Amino acid sequence: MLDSVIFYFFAGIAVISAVLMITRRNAVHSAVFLITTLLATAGIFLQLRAEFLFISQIILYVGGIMVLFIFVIMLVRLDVPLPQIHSRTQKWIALLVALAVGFEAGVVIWFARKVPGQGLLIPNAAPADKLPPNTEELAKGLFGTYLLPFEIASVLLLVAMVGAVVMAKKRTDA
Amino acid sequence: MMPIGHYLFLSLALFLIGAIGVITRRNVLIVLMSIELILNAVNINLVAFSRYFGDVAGQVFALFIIAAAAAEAAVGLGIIIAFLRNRETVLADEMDLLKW
Amino acid sequence: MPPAYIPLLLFSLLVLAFPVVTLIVLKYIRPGSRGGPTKFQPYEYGILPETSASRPYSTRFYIIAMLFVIFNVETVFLFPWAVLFRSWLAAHLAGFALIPMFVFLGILLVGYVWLYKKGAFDLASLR
Amino acid sequence: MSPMLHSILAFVQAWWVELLCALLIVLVVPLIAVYIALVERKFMADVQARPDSTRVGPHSLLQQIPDALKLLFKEDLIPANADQFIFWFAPVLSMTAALTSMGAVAFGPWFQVARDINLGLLFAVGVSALRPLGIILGGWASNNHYPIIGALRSTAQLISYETTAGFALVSGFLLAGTLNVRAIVEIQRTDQAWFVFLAPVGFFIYLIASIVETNREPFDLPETKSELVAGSIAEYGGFRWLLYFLAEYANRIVVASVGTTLFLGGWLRPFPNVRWLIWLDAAPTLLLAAVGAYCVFRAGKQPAREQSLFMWAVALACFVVAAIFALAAPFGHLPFELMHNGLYGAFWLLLKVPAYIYIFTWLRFTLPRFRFDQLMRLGWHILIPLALINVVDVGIALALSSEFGWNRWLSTLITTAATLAAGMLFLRWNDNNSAVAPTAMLADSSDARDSHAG
Repeated sequence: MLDSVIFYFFAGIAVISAVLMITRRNAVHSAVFLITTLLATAGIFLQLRAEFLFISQIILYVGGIMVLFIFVIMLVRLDVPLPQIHSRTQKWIALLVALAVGFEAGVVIWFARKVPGQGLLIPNAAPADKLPPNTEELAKGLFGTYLLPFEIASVLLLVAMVGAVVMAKKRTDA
Repeated sequence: MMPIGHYLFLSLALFLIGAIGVITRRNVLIVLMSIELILNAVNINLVAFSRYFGDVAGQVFALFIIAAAAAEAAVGLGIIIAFLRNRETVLADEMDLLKW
Repeated sequence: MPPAYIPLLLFSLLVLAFPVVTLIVLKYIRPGSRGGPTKFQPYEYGILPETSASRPYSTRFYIIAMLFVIFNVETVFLFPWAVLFRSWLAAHLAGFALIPMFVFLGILLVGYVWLYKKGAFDLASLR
Repeated sequence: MSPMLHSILAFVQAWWVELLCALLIVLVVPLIAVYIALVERKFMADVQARPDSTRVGPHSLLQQIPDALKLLFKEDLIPANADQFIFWFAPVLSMTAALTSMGAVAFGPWFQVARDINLGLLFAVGVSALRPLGIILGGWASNNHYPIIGALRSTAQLISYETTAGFALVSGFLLAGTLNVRAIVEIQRTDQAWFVFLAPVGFFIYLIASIVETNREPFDLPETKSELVAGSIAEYGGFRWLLYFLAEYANRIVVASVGTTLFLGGWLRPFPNVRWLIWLDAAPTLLLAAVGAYCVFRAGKQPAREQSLFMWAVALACFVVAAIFALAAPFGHLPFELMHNGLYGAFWLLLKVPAYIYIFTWLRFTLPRFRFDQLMRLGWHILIPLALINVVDVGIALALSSEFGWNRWLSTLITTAATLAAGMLFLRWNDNNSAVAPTAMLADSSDARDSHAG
């Protein structure tokens, strides 16, 4: 009961501000609505008991990536509203395609619910007062089975670091 | 006890909104933001299934996706800045140097 | 929702309500505004601004923010490692505890040294 | 409706302490923030060898209340070309983030909103990562040169040192092996050492980073009243300015209590395992009694009758509370327990956090301001590599003492020496390479695009 109230609260915020995000003309307003979407998604992670993911969503996505976005918007004067796409056909095609994909996936999910023996219910929490510490659980996965992807992630970060600096630096002194 | 379908529908909705944003918006920055939204929708799925199967792998991969999103944002915005320096535009349909 | 977070959620809603409610209530009980349009001009040492403030600023700041995002990912990967460290030591797995992180940090150190040489941290030289 | 009511009642019964703490934080923290500002003003007057205002109340103790009321009723001014929505949103975000992160901080064994969360301290650290957003959005919404430059500087500074603080905290978490606040404090008791002794460099880096993150002098570049008017909040007035102000002071309290909990032993008394210092456990009672005695001593010397009556009242209150403490100590009943664990248990934390904040104020009046490029170079060239090396060295020290049976203090000493040597090396390299023209940094919009932008 309480769980579903919290879920619908966060899900409602996420969807409404996502819609607002893609419809605002001002890029900073879009960024603000993306921030609320991301925060609501963090709430959903928390509701799914992924505590560490909740906090890394806030630290990395909201506190990191979104700051970067707003920086770029400020640096390059994108805050002036831009004209929308002139041809409205593209918009209608986009909507149509999205609706078709959504309908298809929705039907699949809906019928998966009806398959007997697979209620697809999230197992109820053990009514213990104390949950297993999520950070430690995640760390065991991260440094156990998924050690190699973890090391590869550092290579990815290295590439991103180098790439972004090369891109953003001026060519004059290179 | 929430059915997992709820999470899947939420994720689907966010994914589609993100996809519509990618297709219809002209401003490259909002296109990038929509891509972040799509990645986020994927994360919801991963975490929901991680909870459903009681396996932490989904969460680990969601963390990797966030790391990849950070790298993507850094490089993507770097490209936009480099592009701005040369072409003075952020409109996706004016980025047509490769168009023949 | 883990039950321990529910008070925290209520707390954050309360904290959010505090400024919002006060702003709305004060709007109605505050004495009205007087004065002409001069009052609403941007405050720049009393000089009228000649250019719009939304002009492009230096991309130096972008480089700082970008480096921050990358290093922040590193920090977030370090937290789970730090939390498990003592239990690895208790199981006498010191090598296992130290080596993966050494490799991780070593790869990123390469990037750091490259950035240092390239002068990405020297804000003034990034022009 | 009855089962719902029932479940609500059950919920309140299970969590009433946390809910009470939540309410208390929202009600009391603004007051505390305002009075920290008063203490700071008094201290500033003292340093500058001049008297502070003495009009409103004894020693102008009541001055802050009319000040706050004035701000509440001041005209709510939104500049004509500001962005209405974000101008409204940014201070609310700042305030909410600052106070919410306070929810995870434990001000004593009892007083904590998020009692049993596994994230613990990481919640406080993570939610305060929203801080740059409030500042940069506020600066952008003002649509004015000075706030935008201030916001860019401020955010650059905050995010640079957030990374530094994160690495420093990792060295503390390495020693603790947990994120839970109470477990961290408990481990400092069982390990018989505050973590500041086991990771001194980590604490030092965190101290610097926390000063930068709260925008205090000598790192107050975002505000620089002589250069940028008031930085990112120049256009804000009245209640919105008050929100930023409260957020800033709440942040100070948060960073101070995070540092205190992780490195300075939280609510443990100094040397919690030394036997002959056990009388320190009675410190709150003794301190209160001493304050009461001092008030009695001063009461006779007051010039006016009201003042001496006031002193007598304060003395009486001190004596009563001290007596309750002394009586409560041996008993374990619930009201007493609340008193004992709540106020009494929090005593040392409530002493350490103001001391930490006092260091900020002290430095403010002692050191000149850094230049922006110096600040950035300090962060990226010295502190970040130093913090990383510190993390590795703390790990090695732990491994040495557990795997090879070294003495803990010996391994800490050796690795700390290694870290410091590395720090010296960074300083040297940096000195050799820092011949960059500083003038480039003074103008904040020195970009090639400026040639046609202005």
